[in-house]
Amino acid sequence: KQMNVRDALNSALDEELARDDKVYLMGEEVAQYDGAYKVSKNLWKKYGDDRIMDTPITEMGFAGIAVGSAMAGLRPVCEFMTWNFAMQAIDHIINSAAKTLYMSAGLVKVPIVFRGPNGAAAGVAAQHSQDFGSWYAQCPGLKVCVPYSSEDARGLLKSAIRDDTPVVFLENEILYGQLFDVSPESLDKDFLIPIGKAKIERPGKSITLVSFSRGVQTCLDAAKELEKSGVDAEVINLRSLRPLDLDAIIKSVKKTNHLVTVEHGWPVCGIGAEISAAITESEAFNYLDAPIYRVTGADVPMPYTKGLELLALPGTKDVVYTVQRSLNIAKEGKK
Amino acid sequence: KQMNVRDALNSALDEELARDDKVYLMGEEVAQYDGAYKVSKNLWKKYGDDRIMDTPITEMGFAGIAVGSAMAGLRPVCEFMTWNFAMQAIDHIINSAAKTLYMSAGLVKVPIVFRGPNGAAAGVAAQHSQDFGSWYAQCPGLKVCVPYSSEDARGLLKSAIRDDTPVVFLENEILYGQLFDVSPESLDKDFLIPIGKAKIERPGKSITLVSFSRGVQTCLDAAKELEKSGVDAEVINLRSLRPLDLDAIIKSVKKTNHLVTVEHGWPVCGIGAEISAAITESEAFNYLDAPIYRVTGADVPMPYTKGLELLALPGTKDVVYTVQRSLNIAKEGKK
Amino acid sequence: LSSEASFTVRDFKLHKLEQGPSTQVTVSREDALKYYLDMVRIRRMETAASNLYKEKVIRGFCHLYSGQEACAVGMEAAIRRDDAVITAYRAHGWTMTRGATMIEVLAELTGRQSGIQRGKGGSMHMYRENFFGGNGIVGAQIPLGTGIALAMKYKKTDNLCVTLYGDGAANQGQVFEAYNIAKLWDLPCIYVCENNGFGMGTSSDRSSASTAYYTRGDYIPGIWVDAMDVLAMREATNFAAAYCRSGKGPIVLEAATYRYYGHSMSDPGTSYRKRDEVDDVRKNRDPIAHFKDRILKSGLASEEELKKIETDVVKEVSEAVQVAKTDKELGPDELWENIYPDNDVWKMRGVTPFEWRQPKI
Amino acid sequence: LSSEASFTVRDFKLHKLEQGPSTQVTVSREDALKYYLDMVRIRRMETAASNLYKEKVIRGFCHLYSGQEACAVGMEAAIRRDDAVITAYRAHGWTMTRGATMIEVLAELTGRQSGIQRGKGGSMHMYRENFFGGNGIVGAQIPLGTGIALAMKYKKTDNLCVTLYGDGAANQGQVFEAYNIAKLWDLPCIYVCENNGFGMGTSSDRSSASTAYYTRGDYIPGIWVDAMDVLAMREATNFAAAYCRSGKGPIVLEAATYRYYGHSMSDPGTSYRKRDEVDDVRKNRDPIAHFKDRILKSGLASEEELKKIETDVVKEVSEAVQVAKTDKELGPDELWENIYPDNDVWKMRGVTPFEWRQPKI
Ligand SMILES: Cc1ncc(C[n+]2csc(CCOP(=O)(O)OP(=O)(O)O)c2C)c(N)n1
Ligand SMILES: Cc1ncc(C[n+]2csc(CCOP(=O)(O)OP(=O)(O)O)c2C)c(N)n1
Ligand SMILES: [Mg+2]
Ligand SMILES: [Mg+2]
Repeated sequence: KQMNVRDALNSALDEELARDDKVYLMGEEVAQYDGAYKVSKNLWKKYGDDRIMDTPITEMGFAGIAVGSAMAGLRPVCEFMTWNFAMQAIDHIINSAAKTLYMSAGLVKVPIVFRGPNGAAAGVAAQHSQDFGSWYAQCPGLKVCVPYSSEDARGLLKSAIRDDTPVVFLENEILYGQLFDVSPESLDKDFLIPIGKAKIERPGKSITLVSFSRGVQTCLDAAKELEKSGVDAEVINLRSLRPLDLDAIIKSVKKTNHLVTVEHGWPVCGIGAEISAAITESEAFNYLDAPIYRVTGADVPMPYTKGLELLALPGTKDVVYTVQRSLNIAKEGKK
Repeated sequence: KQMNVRDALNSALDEELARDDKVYLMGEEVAQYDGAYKVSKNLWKKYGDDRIMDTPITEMGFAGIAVGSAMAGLRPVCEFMTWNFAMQAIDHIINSAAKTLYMSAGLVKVPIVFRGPNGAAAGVAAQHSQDFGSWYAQCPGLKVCVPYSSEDARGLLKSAIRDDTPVVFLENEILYGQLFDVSPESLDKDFLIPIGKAKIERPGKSITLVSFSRGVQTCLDAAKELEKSGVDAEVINLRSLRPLDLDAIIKSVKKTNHLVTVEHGWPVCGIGAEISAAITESEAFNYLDAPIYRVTGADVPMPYTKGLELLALPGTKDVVYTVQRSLNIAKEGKK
Repeated sequence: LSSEASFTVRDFKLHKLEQGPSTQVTVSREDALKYYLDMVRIRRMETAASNLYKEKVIRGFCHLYSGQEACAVGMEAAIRRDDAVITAYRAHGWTMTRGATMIEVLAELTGRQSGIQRGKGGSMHMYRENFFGGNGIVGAQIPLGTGIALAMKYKKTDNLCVTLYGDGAANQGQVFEAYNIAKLWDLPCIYVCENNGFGMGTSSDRSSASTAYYTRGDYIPGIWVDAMDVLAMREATNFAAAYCRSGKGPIVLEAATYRYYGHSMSDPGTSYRKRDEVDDVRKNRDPIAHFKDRILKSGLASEEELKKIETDVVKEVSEAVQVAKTDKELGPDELWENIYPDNDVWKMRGVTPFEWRQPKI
Repeated sequence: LSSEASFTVRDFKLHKLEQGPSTQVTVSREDALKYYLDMVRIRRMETAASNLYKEKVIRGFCHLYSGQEACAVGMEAAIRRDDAVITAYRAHGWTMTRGATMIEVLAELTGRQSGIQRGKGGSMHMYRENFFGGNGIVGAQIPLGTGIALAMKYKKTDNLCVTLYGDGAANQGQVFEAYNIAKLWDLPCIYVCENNGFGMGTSSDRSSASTAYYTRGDYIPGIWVDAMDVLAMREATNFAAAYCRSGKGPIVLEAATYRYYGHSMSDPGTSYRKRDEVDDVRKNRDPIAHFKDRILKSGLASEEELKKIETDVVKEVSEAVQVAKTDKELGPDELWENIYPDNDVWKMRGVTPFEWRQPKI
């Protein structure tokens, strides 16, 4: 059976709303409009105003309200139309949600999920294309999920909603419409993917490719391409950035002795940087036969025009070339 | 001659205000109160309401106003009482300031300095202790300055104010009162430190310690301690996080073959991560005789109580121990 | 033909003002023809943009101004070129009234070199001298505009800044932060809430506890204007501009208008309102048809003259579309331009560790 | 001695309300003694905190509530224990009225184990059942309190949330975002602007274009209250609580009060106001002295009884100070507790790559 990510998220929301009446969804256009990207399709019709709440365009206000309601025992799912707009609310995500359990010495729990599309879509220019993965991954008190496939989306969202920790849930607009095979188990009402465990999307032995969200697709495409020249890449889908499943990466690197990270966000202080540094500090360091390389978005604000946008984001050929460099089999010159 | 960092900043502001009447200072309590930390002492008395503006407690609003005025040709210095509060205004720093030159294809410049104390002070708990270095360092379109000494503070602030780029200027409350030797040149009205060049605070040959802001102090203390056992550490003061002076680090590592990064912020996706990853990708990788290690703040929200606060921040002994591990001279067990 | 004519515009509603703009307005033939032309140019250009979007030549977002033309044209008629304007992402119309060519707007939408930002900004990010965008973040332009007004005052000019936002944006906290500072500091800022009835799919009464947007400045005076009437809009702006220039501080206008298309091109705009509603506005309140009617009835111009304007515009549009479709995109080196001011270039990282932006020398 | 007495409190000012609370209030002897005790406990505790700060036993921030006691005590008297309260960093008084012991507050300030957050939160971050802090970010508690009110309504209780903020905080955009949603959704939230005249060193008229804080909810009704009078505060809260509980939605109270100390302990509080001003308030408007006077004049209690209360409190304070000074701090393992809920522990990084939080098993 196949399902796209949008439907995966929608069904997860639907089931969790049905399961626990403390769960509710709020955000801009999530109710009567079915969601700007239709992720909440039909939920308002089914659950009504009490559970599915359209908010005014006031991210700081409604995110704070969502957090407050979580402190008082509800389990809100707070949708940001995109994560770019969550910058207006980031103080509540960090200072009100992430830090409160600690500041209250365990008294005040904040079981909330902040979710919405993150990173670049197509042709939406500089203000609508930022990837916030590493900012949130930096903050203790949060968990950060980065689903790639429909199963990821379903299983992680359900886990996130049931989690007592504030969870930042970073989706990807381009993946919403993408179809994935889904297993029968994954359709179960209690299908939960543990937050903090990576998934090997493609086992391999020549090199380890680590990525998340849409980057996993880029890696799988590159792996297919590399196969032709006999390179057998292992592709790890992180599924969450915090906890970061270093153990899975270490294990893989011990086998492949080569590591390349792939992400769509900006390079500096990104997830690739963290992985590279942490692996360097780990026991896996001694197993490396080449430097760890990062493939990332270019260090530029996102341009609107198509040709430049393409240059600002990592593609299959960038991953292939970087792998070849790591394995020392790159042809002269550039990819 | 000696000067503390507060006076260094104050004199730099004073001189730049005198030099260019487009320069003005705004923020909470910067005028009549002389600044919450007295950085703007006497400036209101000297320049008056037109140039030194007390704002209401509305970070998003006044930061946006400052950015708008920069677009229209002024050169604001926008003080955040601490950078924690700038989270409420971060959308204007990133989306309105950093990205506008690019989105406008070079038409709209945003010459602004955002400044204030960053990171942990003493006993101010989780919401007032965050280090935002890596978040801002990630964003193209910004420059990020992280002065350590009084000379840094003077020279970098003056450069930042004269720069046509939006500059994030991260000070440290604990350093405000600290005295540093200052050279006669540094007292010149046109003393400018180029943004993007690191400074070797202490030359050495055994190991490279890279840090910024208050972390430089920790490194210098550790270097002194290490000297006793014959370890001659080179201490690099980054001075800015964007541009990041990789060349300086590479050069040093080629000499010392060992690298430890030190910062007070959280570990994940921090500046240490970026340095480690970037050095790994660079020509310096082959010169490393040990893995790059990071010394950082602990991965916890800042606790209030003194004993735990101490454990959450890197100290001299943490740097010393990490250096010993890098050089393979650590005694058994923990520091 | 008459060289000028007078009309009565709809009553203004006033907040904290003893007296408002006059409802008796006069327009010269020359001005009338200019307003008509400018509105028609925007209307036709937006239709062309809509078509280009459907042809997938325009990507991403594309927020059309159709229905709201009288607001930009009426206001532009009452401010000066050295006054400033800032608006949100629904910026095509204002980019034109601020002096951009149709090619510059349409080629920006198609991401081509002759676009006003050479394709780097796209639909939401257009800028020009004294026009500060185009902003994709709902509400962000409001403090920015307030800051531009601050610069006007700081430089001791008598200029002002027109700061526009929608009925949806009107609830954003930063609006109130900006109001407060603008009033405390008496900044010459005309806040304009373009109330087109909806923020995306949410009607104003579902987003706003008070839909009397002209009163929401509380301690700031406000005026409600029928923004489907270019002359009313001009008159209100004249009043507001005089208010600001006299040093009295900010003022709020609520420009009551309507959006014909969906929110952006991906929104059919039909699920949250009735077709009838749109048809009704088009038939009874369309700013262009209404103004055309006035021009003809008052003898300011002949049917033929207006026809001529329209055919000229059709030609202009088709030529601009041609350029917008065929012009080249920027070359790859441009990826690295304009991140920092020109003279300030250092090595920055491309997508792999093996590509770096090279410092120019 | 009388078992109850009646008083006339200062006129309330009303916004968008036909009728307000009554200015004729009655208090029982028992309640009067309780309010007196509670106010004295806060006053004396804050004095102790001030001394501990000067002795450097308390570090960082320390925002005292002295002068504002009647606000917390009066409001607490009119709400229920299962109603919620949230305030800013000036939280010591409210932590007490919500039921914390003096030891819990003072030991939190000194960062010791018997502190209410076992020393993890400090002055600005105290929490208790139905008390949600203590928040160090000016304005952040306002949407949070609104969300707590949402939870009250969602759960179909008739509870409400008291959401407090200062005159400085009253300009924060998120106040207005919260107002708007609270009104749209009719949330049972009492917004209380504790106007103590200053936000740090900035007087309210320099921070706020309108200082009529009780009107700044615009479409939300508001009441100005003399918050130096515990009975006025109680009466206004009774009115506001009934309003909220009846499902009418939010209401705003402006509690006019005064802060005796500087903003935080590092602020002498003298550069932006005259000594005289403080002295004048202490002499003529002090909430405790004023209430004491009423108690005595009306014969609700004798001089001796009040004296006894005071000496009891002195004793309580000195015992609490003793604990706060001598109690132990948490041990190092606690660094890693409460980042995530108990059952959810994974390896996290310490300050060096060689120290990790160990998963408990
Ligand atoms: C901060 C932020 N939140 C949400 C959005 C998504 N968004 C874009 S336009 C819009 C509706 C705005 O409505 P309104 O202010 O009435 O302007 P109009 O589109 O009617 O011109 C929304 C929700 C955004 N761009 N920025
Ligand atoms: C967002 C934010 N900005 C600034 C500060 C610094 N700050 C702390 S308290 C304060 C003054 C607040 O005044 P007011 O709201 O009147 O409360 P009061 O201190 O009088 O109780 C300021 C500016 C902060 N903590 N948070
Ligand atoms: Mg609208
Ligand atoms: Mg105050």
